[in-house]
Amino acid sequence: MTAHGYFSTYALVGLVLLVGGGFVSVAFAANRLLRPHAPNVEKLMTYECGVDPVGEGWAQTHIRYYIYAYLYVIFAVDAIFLFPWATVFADPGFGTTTLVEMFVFVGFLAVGLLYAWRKGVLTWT
Amino acid sequence: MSRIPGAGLAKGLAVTLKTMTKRSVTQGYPEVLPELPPRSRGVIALFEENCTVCMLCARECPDWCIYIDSHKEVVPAKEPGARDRTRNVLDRFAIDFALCMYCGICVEVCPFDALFWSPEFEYATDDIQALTHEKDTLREWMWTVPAPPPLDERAEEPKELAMARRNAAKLAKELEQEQPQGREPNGPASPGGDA
Amino acid sequence: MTVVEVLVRLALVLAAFLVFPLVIGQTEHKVMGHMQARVGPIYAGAFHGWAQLVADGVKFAQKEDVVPAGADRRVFRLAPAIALIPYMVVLIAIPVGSGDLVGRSIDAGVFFVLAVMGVGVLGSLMGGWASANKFSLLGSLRTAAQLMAYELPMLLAGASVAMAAGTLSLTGILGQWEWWWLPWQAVGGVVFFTAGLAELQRPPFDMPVADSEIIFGAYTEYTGLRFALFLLAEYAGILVLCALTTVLFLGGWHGPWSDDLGWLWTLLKTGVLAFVVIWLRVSYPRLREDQLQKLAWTGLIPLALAQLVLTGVVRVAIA
Amino acid sequence: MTAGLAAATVAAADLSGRGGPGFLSPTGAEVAFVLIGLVVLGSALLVVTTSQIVHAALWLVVTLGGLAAEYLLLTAEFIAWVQVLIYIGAVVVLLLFGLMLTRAPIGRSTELDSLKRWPAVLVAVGATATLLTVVVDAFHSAYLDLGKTDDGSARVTGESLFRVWVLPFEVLSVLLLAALIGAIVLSRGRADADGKGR
Repeated sequence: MTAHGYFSTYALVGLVLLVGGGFVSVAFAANRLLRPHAPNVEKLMTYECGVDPVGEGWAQTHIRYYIYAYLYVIFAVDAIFLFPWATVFADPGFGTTTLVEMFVFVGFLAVGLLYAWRKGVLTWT
Repeated sequence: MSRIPGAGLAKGLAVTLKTMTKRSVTQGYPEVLPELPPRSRGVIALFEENCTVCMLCARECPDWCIYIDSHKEVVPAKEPGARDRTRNVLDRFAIDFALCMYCGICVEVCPFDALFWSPEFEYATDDIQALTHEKDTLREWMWTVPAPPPLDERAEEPKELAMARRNAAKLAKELEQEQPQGREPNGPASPGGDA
Repeated sequence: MTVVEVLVRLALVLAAFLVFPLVIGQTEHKVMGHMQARVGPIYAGAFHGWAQLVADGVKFAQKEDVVPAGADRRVFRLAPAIALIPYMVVLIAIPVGSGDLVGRSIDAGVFFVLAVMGVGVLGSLMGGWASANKFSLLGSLRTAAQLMAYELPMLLAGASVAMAAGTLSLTGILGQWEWWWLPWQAVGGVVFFTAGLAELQRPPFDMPVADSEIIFGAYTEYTGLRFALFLLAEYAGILVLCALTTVLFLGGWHGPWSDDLGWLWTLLKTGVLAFVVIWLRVSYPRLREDQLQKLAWTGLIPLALAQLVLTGVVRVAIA
Repeated sequence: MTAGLAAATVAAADLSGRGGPGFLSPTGAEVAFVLIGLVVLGSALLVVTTSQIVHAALWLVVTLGGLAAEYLLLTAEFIAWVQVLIYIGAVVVLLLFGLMLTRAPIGRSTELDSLKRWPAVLVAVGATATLLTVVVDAFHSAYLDLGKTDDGSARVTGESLFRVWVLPFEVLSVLLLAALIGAIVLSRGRADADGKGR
């Protein structure tokens, strides 16, 4: 791809971003003209199914969610390597060796997943 | 249980797809009025002429939503020397349909058939106070009360009818017994009339 | 590209972004209605209620914009835009027909699309946190947990197609496409579509907005236009997901007869997939949070890995 | 947002000026680079100075997004989208997730105001100076030809990765595995202490 092609591609992506931002701003500007504005204490109260809110705006959640987050970050780092690999592995000069290299790489992580499974991280207790 | 994995999932999809191809059962209410079954409990109508202000309905109402005001009126005696009679006159009869729970106890207890179920249901308003309906409205709804459904063919006759019929039969019998006795004094008269 | 051409393409992307989600939404109203033995909207616009969503839009635009007293105002107000715009940006890279019928062919296509789509979840997170409402917070935590479970199968399935084609560009992938890729990439396709559904929080994966438990998740406190934008983001997400699945796994504009009709094939396939999205919503009950996580980690990810192995082996074998 | 702003500035300047085949020229890209750089710098400062912890995380999104735009302008296409996918899509989400799980109050948190400002400034300046020295020393003669945009594509990255850097790549998988097992062991240890041994 030529430099002009590359830069105009991403300039266009930037412009779409801008059009999106513009759309949202115009929508809100129009909305500001149309909508009523009549706040009162009840209206601005936190909504909890109609009863007065209890406690503050924070609720305890189980930390187990966090392990999934870790798992994801690790596997995502793994997964991004698949993409450059996908574009080259079948080219002349790569072939089976590269395939095996990636399988070793993915295999290590599959072992990790298996470990997590066996340890019961993936099952709800 | 299904042997093929996912058979249950496919079955679920099939059900919804089949429903989609069938006619929907939606009723086009505001355009097409619903055909209500007889004895629908839409609203309670008042047959004012029958009301004697006995207050039974108001007393039996579980949520006290019937309001009755009345005064007594003196009816002068028909014959001289007799006592004057008093009569209850209904001033106000109102039902608060915001409170009413449509139990129908008032209709049941009314000894004079002054309260009826009407299938009328289009009296919703956006003001809760407008749901208290006075006797004029309640009387108007009386026109929407359908005729009582006919009895089942093989049902026992209502007691009133049976009693009336029995009385009528008894009367007829008495008349018949009376006639042969009365024919003798009358008998010569009629041939005589004929001649 | 001339200035006019650029403007035309931008206008087309904006138009597609505003029209197709509405079409999908209206189809959902009607299909869902009939699947539940109802008729769905019938008044607005006279003919089968076609203008229902337009009327909804007008209604939303006139509603008061309530920002709760305890909320973080700036973040609260910004969140819908963050949720919405990524889907619009993605649209530019999706090829509709053969040749130049694409907003703009991007070299890193698949990767670009997956990366940008992942940003949208920040909108839900921001909205949920800034609402100062514990139900919203729970909803956004669930959103994040769900994203993290299902982004991975999507990435893996996307990588499988990229392997098959040897390129990341979406137009490049379609250029290489052969009919036998359909069975070859079928598992990947199912994984991609399912994971995408989960990422959009569509039923049966709508745990983050489970209205019977946490009111409406991260969107509980939103009113008026901001709420409408969150809804628009959901339907734009359906459009993007269906179009992407079409392009990656169903051959995009490939189809019988002339290639000039390619755009029609793309629209048709996308439409069918959108119907499936609606169909699944009507048919299945909501999954529990643990079932969601289990499905992703012990179901979809191993399947996607197996698909990768299959793709790699076949590709090297035929090379 | 920032990328869009800069791109628009450049595009506008470019559309009016040249009207050539492309509408963001390499020189335009250089201007955009500087502008986005300023935005990144500003938001990075806000990350460390704001006393609202979630705002800091959100400013971090702006910083990282701006960096992705910078990579794009340097024609490192693949790395740019890795930046978006991993850093914005995963790491910041992880960060926000962690904050919300533990506690992230709306409004200012006083405990974020460190009293040891001057030592912190000293450390920051020192770190910056060291990094600048190292980078300038290593790359002062390097020249990136913006006219040649293939260097950052996934294909070129893949080629060099699987021709030259295979061993580090495989070692990386072991590192990731270690991280994974570490995370599991740490979290399970806590769970065991809580209740039943498993």
